[in-house]
Amino acid sequence: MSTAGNQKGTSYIDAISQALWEEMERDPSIFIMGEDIGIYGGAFKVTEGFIDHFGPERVIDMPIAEEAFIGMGVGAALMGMRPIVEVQYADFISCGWDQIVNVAAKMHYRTRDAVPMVIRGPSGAGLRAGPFHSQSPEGWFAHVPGLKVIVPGTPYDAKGLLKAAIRDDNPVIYFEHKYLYRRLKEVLPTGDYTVPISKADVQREGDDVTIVTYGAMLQTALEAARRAQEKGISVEVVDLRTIFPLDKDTILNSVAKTSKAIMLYEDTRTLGIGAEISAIIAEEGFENLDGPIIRVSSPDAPIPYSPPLEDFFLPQVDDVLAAIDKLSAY
Amino acid sequence: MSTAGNQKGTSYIDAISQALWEEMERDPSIFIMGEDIGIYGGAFKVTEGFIDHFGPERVIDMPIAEEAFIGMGVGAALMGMRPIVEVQYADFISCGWDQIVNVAAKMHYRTRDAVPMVIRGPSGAGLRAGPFHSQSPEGWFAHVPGLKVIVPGTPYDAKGLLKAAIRDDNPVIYFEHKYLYRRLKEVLPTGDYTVPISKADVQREGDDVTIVTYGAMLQTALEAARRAQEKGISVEVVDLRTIFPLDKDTILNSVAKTSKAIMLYEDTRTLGIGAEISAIIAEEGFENLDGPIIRVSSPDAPIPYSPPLEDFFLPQVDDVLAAIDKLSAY
Amino acid sequence: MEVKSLELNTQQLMEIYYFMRLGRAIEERLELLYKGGRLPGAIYLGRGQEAIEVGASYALEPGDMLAPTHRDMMSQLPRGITAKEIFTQHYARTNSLTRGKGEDNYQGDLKRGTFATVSMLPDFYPVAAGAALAFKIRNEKRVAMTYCGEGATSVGDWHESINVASVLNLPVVFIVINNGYAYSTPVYKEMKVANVADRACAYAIPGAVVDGNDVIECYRETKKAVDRARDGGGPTLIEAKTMRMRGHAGHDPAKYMATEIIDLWTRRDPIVRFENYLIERGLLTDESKREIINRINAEVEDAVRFAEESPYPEGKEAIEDVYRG
Amino acid sequence: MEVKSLELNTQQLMEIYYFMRLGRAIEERLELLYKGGRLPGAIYLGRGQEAIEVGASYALEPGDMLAPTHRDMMSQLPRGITAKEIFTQHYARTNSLTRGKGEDNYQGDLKRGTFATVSMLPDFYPVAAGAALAFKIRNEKRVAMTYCGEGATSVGDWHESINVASVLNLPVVFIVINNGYAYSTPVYKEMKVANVADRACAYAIPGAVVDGNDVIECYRETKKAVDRARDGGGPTLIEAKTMRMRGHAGHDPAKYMATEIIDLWTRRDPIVRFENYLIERGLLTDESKREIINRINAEVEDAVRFAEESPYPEGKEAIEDVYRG
Ligand SMILES: Cc1ncc(C[n+]2csc(CCOP(=O)(O)OP(=O)(O)O)c2C)c(N)n1
Ligand SMILES: Cc1ncc(C[n+]2csc(CCOP(=O)(O)OP(=O)(O)O)c2C)c(N)n1
Ligand SMILES: [Mg+2]
Ligand SMILES: [Mg+2]
Repeated sequence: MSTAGNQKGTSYIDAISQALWEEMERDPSIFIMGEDIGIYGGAFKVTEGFIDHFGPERVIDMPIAEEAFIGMGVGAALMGMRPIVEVQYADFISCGWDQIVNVAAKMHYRTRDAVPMVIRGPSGAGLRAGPFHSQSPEGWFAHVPGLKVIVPGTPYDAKGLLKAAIRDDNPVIYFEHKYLYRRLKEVLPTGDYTVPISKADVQREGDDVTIVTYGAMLQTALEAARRAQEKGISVEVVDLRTIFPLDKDTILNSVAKTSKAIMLYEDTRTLGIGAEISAIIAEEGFENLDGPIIRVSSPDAPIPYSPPLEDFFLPQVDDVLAAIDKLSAY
Repeated sequence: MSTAGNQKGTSYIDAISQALWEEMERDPSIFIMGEDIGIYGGAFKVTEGFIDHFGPERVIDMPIAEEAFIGMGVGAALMGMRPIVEVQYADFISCGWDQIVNVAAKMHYRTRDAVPMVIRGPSGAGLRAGPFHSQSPEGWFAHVPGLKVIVPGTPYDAKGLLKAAIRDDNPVIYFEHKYLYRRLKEVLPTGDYTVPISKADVQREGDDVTIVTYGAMLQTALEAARRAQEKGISVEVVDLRTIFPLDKDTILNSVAKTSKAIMLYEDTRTLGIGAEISAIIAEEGFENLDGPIIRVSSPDAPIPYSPPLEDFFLPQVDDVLAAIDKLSAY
Repeated sequence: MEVKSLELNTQQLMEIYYFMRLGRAIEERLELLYKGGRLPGAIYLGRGQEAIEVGASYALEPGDMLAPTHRDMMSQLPRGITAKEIFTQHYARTNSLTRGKGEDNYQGDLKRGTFATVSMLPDFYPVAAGAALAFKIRNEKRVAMTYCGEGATSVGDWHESINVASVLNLPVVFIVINNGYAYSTPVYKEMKVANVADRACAYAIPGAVVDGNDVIECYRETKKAVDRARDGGGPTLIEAKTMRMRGHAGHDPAKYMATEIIDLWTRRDPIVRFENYLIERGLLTDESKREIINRINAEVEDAVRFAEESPYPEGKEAIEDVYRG
Repeated sequence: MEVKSLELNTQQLMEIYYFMRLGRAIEERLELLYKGGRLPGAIYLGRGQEAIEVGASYALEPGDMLAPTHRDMMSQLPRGITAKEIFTQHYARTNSLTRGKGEDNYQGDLKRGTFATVSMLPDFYPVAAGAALAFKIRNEKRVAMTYCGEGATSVGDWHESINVASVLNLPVVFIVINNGYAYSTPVYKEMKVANVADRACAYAIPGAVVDGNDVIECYRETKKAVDRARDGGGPTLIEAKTMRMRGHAGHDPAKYMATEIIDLWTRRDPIVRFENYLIERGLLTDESKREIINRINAEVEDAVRFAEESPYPEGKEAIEDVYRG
């Protein structure tokens, strides 16, 4: 994974902290709960200093009880609060699964009551953290109608999308790619801004091939695009940003232009979000296709710990270049 | 959903009971645990009479504690037993999610220790049972490397696949479509047989269009195929049977023949298993395609209770016929 | 806000009686309708549990929140849920509180202070704790109350939510209706502890066992807990001992239950007991009782007719309201 | 099978001493390596917990099963896990027990009676109960034991598994190491109950508090529980009171912990205490101690060298072994 780019400005993790801080300043109904988020400031220090400023009523340390405090988020949201739940690692969101899919996601459908709530946590691999601290669980949640699922790929989007998520009246799952936390920086606007949910972003324009990606793989895609350009291949890179509900139009428009599509995702292959986008293109963009839709993803396996294993496991720039080459033959 | 077909013979639910019974007779290391499975014989009576025959040591009533007894299944399996866990409704498997995805699924990868274990329960809609007793959760589990996921569509397969699942050395999720329980009958072989896991089945041969489906939707597909035949369109129906890991060859061979593909599934649209198959075809079968790959599925919504809502929600024969018509225009 | 006292006045006693009788009448009608194949869904009857269903919930005030579970339809009556709403819900009609989306007893109305629960047990224990957390954060003197059966106490959510509520000292009252069975499973196969309420010691919160068939006791003990919660005293666990007088759901003949037990508890019928109490105090006569029952029966018949005449939702509504906005 | 007695003989005492010292030495080395940036992963040190880590686990017999959690590497030493295995695991080498797939302390070996745990807390409480269930079904006189921290007792799995084990009377011993903190969270923010062991009353099983820094007491109380489990007496909950002497993990300087507390517990060092015990009984001298420590240090250095010289797995192994067969 490459993280070249603008190394001045606000880091991805600071962008997240800023979004939380500014939103909490703006709206007193927002509060955060999670493990070790108070005095400790969170496992990754996203909420460092928050408890001093906002007080322990709005920055609430929780016992280890994901099911309970996610369900409590729903209860508080129904009472008019806007809870933000931090899961210490995205991997542990599995411990609150039932409350998310059966309570939070299905509430509005049954009762028309809004559940304005964000569940956020650090996801993704690349840090030698092994099978239980490296997962990309977004694919599961993108298969849960009633949820919105966001995985930002840049500091700008991280901040703007988190603000939008907090202001949204639905339960939103927001995964922060922890590999990007301190590796990616960007100069951010000084004023308040949001980034619309369910809107993809063309991060790089191109004519020959479309890469649809998101999260940390955006950097991989951009690096592959740069390298392909050296060979004269013009690659368009679409960053999904929101992976559910999807922005079909941006994807289909890009494929209409390039006629060739690569799905790049860090999640495991089968039923990772790239599968859905392939299916959408194969149904709604079929007429425009000049070649197969190639998926470059992690394999169907847990995420291993050892560096050579993890490197093999994760999609690399060369894998993307190989896919580009293959498509160029069509 | 139509369930015409052979109405003599063994019902789908009895086929399941038989598989359990015969396997327990065969192998003393097999035991069943779940809620109300003992004297009561299970919510759907799958294990009726089992406790009298096999005793309470092998037919174990559990408190309501899905996380615990699924995790206990892993522990017992690692100690050389072959546990079968019944979840009362497939919907409640969400309450044991963490143990399945983090403990059961990742065990062999980390330690090379086998986890021979089956988790089974009644899934699927059509019975006016509302959002919490009608779910098709298989899509989530098909996104968990390390698991095998089976949803049989016929009594023959239900029995043969359950036997294969019990004999398999991996954790297997086995969903029984409860709409089929007493509606589908078939004359079964008298002797012992298994149906191979990860092998799809061409339930009906045809030349013009391929429908890839599984579970209760198999009946919908067959009915649509019959009706299409009346219009002179020859439809091939592929029953996946195992939805993870998939049998790519059978699917790709069928599409190579027909050049047109419809994905029919009861699960919700986004990232239902049809998305994965579309993606596979769009990548590996692209050269053979003469038209878009159409998905006919439930919409991205919870499953509603009221009959007109549920009927609208579920894919109907007419929806499949419309897709066939659309593809025939290519 | 006028807060109910520990002592119930005549009007309150008669209101409680009305809710118990109304609950019983609705359930008897549901049972008939179910057996006649008139309901698309299932029924989970709380017959015999009227005292705790109504008595505990009656201790709440406007603005408080109730989170019942599958068998606790009757607990919603004091919150203002009506017979018409209950029948339109079971009949899956468009004018039900869930517009045909939700089933059985899974309805609610936030404005009237009651949640629409889900099947997964006991998922609304955390949700109720979350409502209580909102009250605490906002410094509101409101209380959340949640019910579940003794079977649901085996589930992890039960433990997690009570522990968190204890640590955060939340204004929430946890009611457990111990009705002897979880589906077909008798209590001794669910837990080894003698009383669910003894589990309060695991959270350092007060625990109380009440006679679940004595509506006055159910009310009083709950009222104390509600008051304590409102006054910042934190959560309480209340176990009501009673008996499930029907099968788990409409389809279950409950052959696993000894008839002696049913007979015994029939003699402890909470409605009959409460009637005797009212009669002793001169608050009820045979005649006034008949009058009340007749009025209730008419109300129920009216509600059934209303539900049967109500339209189904249109199919396409199946894909509406998945999201807000 | 020769079963260990409640009274430890000299050889056993010296074996325990060896394991405690070995554990300490391995951890000190891991800490150095971590700070030197030589390990790809994280470290969770149990320094100060040697008494309960070794004492409880030592009460198991061959054939029994141990399910530790993230901080309990030392509990695996009496099961036969070696220094070499621990370092190759941390170094993510191909010859580790997980062949580079698993991280940190998440290793095990069924044949030697210890599971490879996962991070999710306390997911191996149910797994241990399941092992015990297998023993019970097969009528084997084997016992399962599982560890977790006091923080993990807030999780639903903890409650569910102890309750089921109680109902089914399974041969399983539940150890909770109460080391004062869950990551940065002090006990009073995790639970209001004075002792985790008091929670045993919620399951009608025996509960015991032990001095987690007294290895003899840890062994004896656990041994009684193991014997009871083996004899069909069902599960026991044991709480060991101790203190986490390092940050939660290698990256955590634990500024939230008062130095006074650390100083206090440093004076209670379980190894020093046990050494005094051994010296009083004439089982240890300055000289023999030095000899043991030297031998252990050499063993550890050897293991580190072995790990560093061991090859990494090949990349393509990343997709192997997802399934059996
Ligand atoms: C987590 C979960 N598992 C299984 C079920 C299926 N189920 C519905 S009600 C019930 C029994 C509940 O018993 P109890 O909590 O005592 O309540 P009661 O039905 O007696 O009122 C079961 C097992 C469920 N609803 N939730
Ligand atoms: C379900 C779950 N949530 C969160 C975590 C992250 N986490 C790892 S260790 C830890 C603290 C555990 O405290 P305790 O159980 O007391 O054990 P100790 O670390 O003190 O040994 C936390 C919160 C986890 N492992 N599992
Ligand atoms: Mg009950
Ligand atoms: Mg601790």
